[in-house]
Amino acid sequence: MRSVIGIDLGSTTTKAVMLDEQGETLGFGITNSRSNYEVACAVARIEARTAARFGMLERALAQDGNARVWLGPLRDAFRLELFMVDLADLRHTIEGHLAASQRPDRKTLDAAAAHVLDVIAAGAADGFLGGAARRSDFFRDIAGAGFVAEAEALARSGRVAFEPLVALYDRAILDVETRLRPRDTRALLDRALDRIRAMPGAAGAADTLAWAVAHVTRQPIEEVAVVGTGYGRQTLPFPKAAVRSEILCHGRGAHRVFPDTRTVLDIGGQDTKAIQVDGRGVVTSFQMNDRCAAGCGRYLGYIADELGLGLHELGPLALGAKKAIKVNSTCTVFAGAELRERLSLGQRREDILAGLHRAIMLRAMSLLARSGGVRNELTFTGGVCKNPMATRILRELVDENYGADITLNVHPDSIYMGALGAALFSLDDLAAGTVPELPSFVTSHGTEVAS
Amino acid sequence: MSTGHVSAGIDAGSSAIKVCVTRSQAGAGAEILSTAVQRIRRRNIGDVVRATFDEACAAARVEPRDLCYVASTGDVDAVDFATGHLYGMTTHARGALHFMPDARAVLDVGALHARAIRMDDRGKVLGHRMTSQCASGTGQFVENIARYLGVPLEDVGRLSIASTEVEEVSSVCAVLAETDVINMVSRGLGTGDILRGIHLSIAGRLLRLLRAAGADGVVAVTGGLAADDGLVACLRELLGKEKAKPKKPLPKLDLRAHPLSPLAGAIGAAILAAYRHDQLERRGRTASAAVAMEAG
Amino acid sequence: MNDPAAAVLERARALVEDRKLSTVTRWKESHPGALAIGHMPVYVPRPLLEAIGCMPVALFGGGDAIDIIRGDSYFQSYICHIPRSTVELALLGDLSPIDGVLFPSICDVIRNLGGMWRMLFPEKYATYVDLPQSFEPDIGGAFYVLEMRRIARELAERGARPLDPARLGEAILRENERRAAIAELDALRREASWRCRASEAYLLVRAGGVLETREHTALIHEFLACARRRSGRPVDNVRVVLVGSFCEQPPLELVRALEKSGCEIIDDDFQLGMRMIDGPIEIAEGEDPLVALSRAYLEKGRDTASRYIGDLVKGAGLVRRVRESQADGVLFAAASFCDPALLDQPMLEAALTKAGVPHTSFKFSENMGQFSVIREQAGAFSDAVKLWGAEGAAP
Amino acid sequence: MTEHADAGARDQSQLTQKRMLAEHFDALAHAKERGRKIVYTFVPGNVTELLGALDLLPVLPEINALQSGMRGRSVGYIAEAEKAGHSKDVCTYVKCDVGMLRSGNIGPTGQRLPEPDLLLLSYTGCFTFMKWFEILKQEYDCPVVMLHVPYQTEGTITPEMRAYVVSQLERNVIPALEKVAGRKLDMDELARRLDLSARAEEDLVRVWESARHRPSPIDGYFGGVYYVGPIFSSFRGTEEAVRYYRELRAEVDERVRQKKGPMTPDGEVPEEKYRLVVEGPPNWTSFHDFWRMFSKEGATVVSSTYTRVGGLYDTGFRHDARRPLESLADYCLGCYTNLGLPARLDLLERYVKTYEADGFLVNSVKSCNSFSVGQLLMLRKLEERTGVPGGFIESDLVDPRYFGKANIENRVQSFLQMLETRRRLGPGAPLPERKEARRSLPVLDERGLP
Ligand SMILES: Nc1ncnc2c1ncn2[C@@H]1O[C@H](COP(=O)(O)OP(=O)(O)O)[C@@H](O)[C@H]1O
Ligand SMILES: Nc1ncnc2c1ncn2[C@@H]1O[C@H](COP(=O)(O)OP(=O)(O)O)[C@@H](O)[C@H]1O
Ligand code: SF4
Ligand code: SF4
Ligand code: SF4
Repeated sequence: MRSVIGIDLGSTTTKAVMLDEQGETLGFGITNSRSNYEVACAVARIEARTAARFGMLERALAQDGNARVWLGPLRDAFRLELFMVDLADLRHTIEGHLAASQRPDRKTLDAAAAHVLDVIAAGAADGFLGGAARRSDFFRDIAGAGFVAEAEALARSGRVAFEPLVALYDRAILDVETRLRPRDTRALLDRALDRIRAMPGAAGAADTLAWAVAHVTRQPIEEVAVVGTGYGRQTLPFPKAAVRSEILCHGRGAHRVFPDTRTVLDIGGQDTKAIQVDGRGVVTSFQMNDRCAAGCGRYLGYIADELGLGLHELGPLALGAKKAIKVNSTCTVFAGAELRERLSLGQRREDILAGLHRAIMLRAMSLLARSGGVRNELTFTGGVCKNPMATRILRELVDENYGADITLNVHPDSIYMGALGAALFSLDDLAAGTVPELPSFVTSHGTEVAS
Repeated sequence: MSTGHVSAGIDAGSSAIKVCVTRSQAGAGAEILSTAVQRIRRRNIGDVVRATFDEACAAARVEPRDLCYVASTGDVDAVDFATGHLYGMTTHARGALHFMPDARAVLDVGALHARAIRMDDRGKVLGHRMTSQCASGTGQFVENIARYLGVPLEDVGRLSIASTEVEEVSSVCAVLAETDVINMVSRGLGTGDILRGIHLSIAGRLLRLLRAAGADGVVAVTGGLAADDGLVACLRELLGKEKAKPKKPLPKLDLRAHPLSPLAGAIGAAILAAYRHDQLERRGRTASAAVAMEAG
Repeated sequence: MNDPAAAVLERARALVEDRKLSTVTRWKESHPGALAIGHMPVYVPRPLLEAIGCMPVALFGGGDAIDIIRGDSYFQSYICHIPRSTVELALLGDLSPIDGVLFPSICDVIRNLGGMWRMLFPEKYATYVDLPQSFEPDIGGAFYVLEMRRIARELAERGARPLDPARLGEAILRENERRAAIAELDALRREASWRCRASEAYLLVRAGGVLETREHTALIHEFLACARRRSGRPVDNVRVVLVGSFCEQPPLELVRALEKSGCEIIDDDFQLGMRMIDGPIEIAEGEDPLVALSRAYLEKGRDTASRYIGDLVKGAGLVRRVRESQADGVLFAAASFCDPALLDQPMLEAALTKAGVPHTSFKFSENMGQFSVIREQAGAFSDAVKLWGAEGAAP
Repeated sequence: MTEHADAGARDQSQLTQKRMLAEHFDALAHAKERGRKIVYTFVPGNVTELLGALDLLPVLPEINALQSGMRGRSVGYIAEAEKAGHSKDVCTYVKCDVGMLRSGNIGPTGQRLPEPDLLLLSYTGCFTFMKWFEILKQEYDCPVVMLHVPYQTEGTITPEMRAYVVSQLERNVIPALEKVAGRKLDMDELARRLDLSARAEEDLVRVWESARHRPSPIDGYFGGVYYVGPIFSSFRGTEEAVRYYRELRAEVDERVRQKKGPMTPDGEVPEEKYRLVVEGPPNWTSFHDFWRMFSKEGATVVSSTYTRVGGLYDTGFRHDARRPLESLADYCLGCYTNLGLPARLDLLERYVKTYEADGFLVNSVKSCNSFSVGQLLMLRKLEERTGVPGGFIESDLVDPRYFGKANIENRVQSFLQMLETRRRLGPGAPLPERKEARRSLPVLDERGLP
């Protein structure tokens, strides 16, 4: 199958969208951004390919309702297998670091780390199988949370110091994340199948599933055009001709999903963009913050850290506010301090959170206004649109300022709009016969082994 | 009680509470009886203030009621039992003078602020410059980066000093600078080199503050970041590299940190407390009147 | 504690916080067909408006009461705050009782805002008041008289009464009474600042922006009567003059924060327009009151940043004010990005330094809510004066 | 061969200008010893013909500031001024000038600038001018004369305004100038100079209008700032200026004949891909980098408003020897920043339409409230009126701290890519996607799996 890919390298997450030649979505992929841009792009792309495979599986099993109900568990098992591979790499890396170190407490640390990793590995299945909910899907987050929890437990027993133990993880995860390892999708799926087979009641469906896996993984997916976008475009691992302005991509992507939208608001980790598009999805004007990251997504990240919460828990907590306390500084770095100060003044946590959310949405509103206001429909994209408090405040502010008849679109996949726009641009390139050279992380295969 | 004024200073900062108890003759010839520091760490500020204060009093073997004057500094609202309040620049200037009598300027860098203060030989503030509302030159910035790199604060200075290759951080913004840091990690740069880059970037900003404040001569580095020798080393390094115009030589600066530097605010407050007590007494007002008056 | 002035201050505060201009609406209801004309700070000839049957309404921005959303979309980040909040208020409909706005020539921001106003609200009257920078009666004075006639004429076309010298004479008298009342208020602050604090004077003078002159005068008199009954005693504070050629007003909380940090503000130029002319506007025997109004501006206008100083010495006026009010020092408080104030400041600072008057400076914006930095600064200033006594005042 | 000849031809007018400037600065450097008197004044509202008729030499601090910016000196000068207490927030031209003064007042040619004998405060279209000369007055012990030019709120000049300016010229400015010059003004000489002005102005207007051609033979912004050099500064009303503009016009005509685009620092623009109108002054510290962001993408500026700050001629105004003081007054009143915003908008609309621009761009400079306040509204209104898309970038005149190269480049490129996409699709062209699916994308779970 021939396909095109759009990749959006964000400051927090890297997203990929794969389309077929008719513009149909094949798969979405996401991973956390990291210091090696090339690896981030490659992983997002592999994730999109994996998603495409699952899409094909679903189509292959369209007729077989019995087998299809096992697709969900298969996916969970696949994720689990993937996690185990990464965990093994983490273990290996930590061992390597310790072996090279001269620390006198090397042996103790080694044993402690091994214990921690054993516990994580033993508990992994529970975290993935049976539809368990996870705070995050990124290896860094899952493994990190587990490591810190176990390390704390160990440290409490007094046998090992907490800081140096956790430092091991902090150091190793950087290596793990920036190393590009091939993903043998077929092998992972086979192992996942083995897990399914062992599940009660799966016996009948397992053979059908196995057939579908074998069938689907034999089909080649060829990427014929790639366009990249994202922050720090100068350093993207793409040839120059394959890079499009993120603003154009976000506008185009959002318009594709919501063809009536004329205004797009994107709040990512480090920037906020307000974009106006015409009836064809072409950007007509835009505004973005510069030089200062005040009031962007990272702001919420700091707040979540301060409270020891996951990002996805912040919004729901804030929804419980009785009022929004007026917050003054939107300097991202000061966010934690402001929170602390207000908590110590005895203000309610929810109310402060509401105020902090409101502060960043107010900044976004002024950018929106500056870019030309909200016309008929507003589409909210970027990571922050996953935060229900942010969307609620946006709705209120839009009502107050532009009237309640404005449609506000927030799509579960809004975070992918930039990548989708990039993919659409690459379809254009394909149609115009001006496909730029493919980036090396796509041409140097071996990163995904399917057959 | 033996002779002299026993007084206390409480520096309520945004990340830590610092307390000092001194004995002096109306602020002259001060002797430090005790000091105490507690990080706030998500605790109630009022409680931490009380606990730190009690700790310092116990260590000095004085009863709180025997203190002639308790001066707060830093956050005005954090200490509800102070006799009076003195402002951070005043106390840091005076405190620095106590352990560094030659100092004629102070560079006070805390968790969320940075200020450069020019003063005379009695610690009177003559001029100053400070940052506001932006974290690009403060302790919190270092803390965040250190956390990101997995380095405990105590090691930051050592690692930075040991670095051999520096990497410049280009972003002004502490958040965007983190992205620079990510880039550096990806290029395989060592933790120390990265920290030094951050230190240099902050040092550059601080040096400009000092110059703008018109500092001249010995500069006492105070506040929590004085404990970060990496930053102090970078400040000195940049100082050496400053280019002066041939006709107008820049004033010579001699930057020094002292083990008591992080406590400068509390020390200064304690000393000035005694001075103020005496001043009011001589004007025929009692210290308790000062409580009422300065609260009103 | 029973503060005899509490009630009148509460009224003043309500007037200042009345964003939606309900007093103006009520005035218009009782004066059917009459126009309410808004004006930006600093100075416009308010008696002229009253004389032609209009109610002058001072527009002091939105303060810290409103969230700026649309207003921000018209102004880059490096422009002061008052135009944003003024546009925001207008777009929110809060200025709907206003039939037109005068934009006096204080700076390019206000000037261009006038042009924006015409584009944003084409149905409303808006004009620029080009105050003369030539102070010769038959050049600048003549131009200003023509400028005022033009405004009167244009407003008459929109329903105001034609300009009548007798009525203008009366309006000027009323204005003089108000000025006398404000002068009395200022004197009280200087002599007994615990009877009238700066934050109170701020409210009382600013309330006049939405009152008829006579009512405003009465309000101040009422306060004065109450304030004189106040008990209390001097506080251990430093006496300062606060300058900044305000157009954008600092939030009341800032004034309070300064007081709390030990600075007693005994003279200021908040709502400068109300004090722009020193002393009464005198009408000479047989003189056209319009010429008198123009002459007062030429001859008695304060040497504030928006006026060309001609051959005067920059800062001499400020030094005189400091001496007269026996202040210990000067606080410069300019709105961020305020060109007139900030360009003037180094010249004034030089004059103060020369005269041995201590001073410090900071910037604010009308919607700021964090005063810690300013408090530190003002606090260090007052500490120095306090701890080192008189010597603190003369380095 | 033609390439070569052409570069040479272009160089000709540039060389001429260079020589003129060198001579002028030389005259300034030796003014005191030659007994010539110096008047400092501003570009907008400068009454050069009057000065020339009295043999007074003008110094224009704004020009010095921009030159300092181009030569990389402004950073130090601004720092110097800020150290002396000038705010970070105010116009950097002023600070650059104050800093230069404090660093020895060395002009762009490396020669020392003479001190003023008079400060002629032509208060036209900018509030800061007044403060600027108040500041200079403290530095130099010399008289100041104010020429208050009222603002054209309505975009029209009323008889009252004109009379006010004329009376100031007659009663204040001319006597002050005569006093410095030590002689009476010769009205015939003034008239002669006004005539010369009108002739140069005529040629300059032709140069502006050449941009109607495709490709445009000139860049009316980056190139334009060079074209206005002589007429904005000290040369209006001189024979040299007349010669320069005649030469320039001939060169431009030749480019039109050869169907050539404008010359840039990197040579000729190979293909005119975008035609732009620009509002707002340029950045001087990275002037060439800034220009390159456009020229390398094939974007030519066909008209700009910045090149009208020192006089607006393409709406018909000419200096007029028959009504000398009145026409000087009208000139002062007519400078671009002295126009009310609605009139500025009309002018921009006219440029967009006349020169068939594909887009217009606002470069909003932090320094200049006179220019900047209202630009965002103008942008929106202009889009509404013309249907042509607008772009917005922010920088500063001579403070490099506010020229974020990567950021500006990102915006410029996004803007040009946007024009390109629009052009490719054409107005009302069919939608780009073959399957413009109205349906939503499949709903995915958190992991991005369908
Ligand atoms: N599950 C979630 N719930 C709420 N907010 C989220 C979630 N995931 C990400 N975010 C927010 O989105 C931001 C990242 O947005 P993203 O668009 O991925 O940024 P970028 O494009 O810069 O990588 C985070 O800083 C965070 O504030
Ligand atoms: N040993 C250390 N090395 C480096 N930095 C330190 C050290 N100890 C404290 N700090 C820094 O000092 C800051 C606290 O300074 P402090 O003056 O106490 O601030 P505040 O008065 O605002 O609480 C912290 O942000 C931290 O970064
Ligand atoms: S540190 Fe804070 S205020 Fe400073 S530039 Fe960054 S986000 Fe903005
Ligand atoms: S605050 Fe200053 S700059 Fe702003 S409008 Fe008023 S006078 Fe002008
Ligand atoms: S504000 Fe603008 S017009 Fe005025 S001097 Fe500065 S740059 Fe020139």
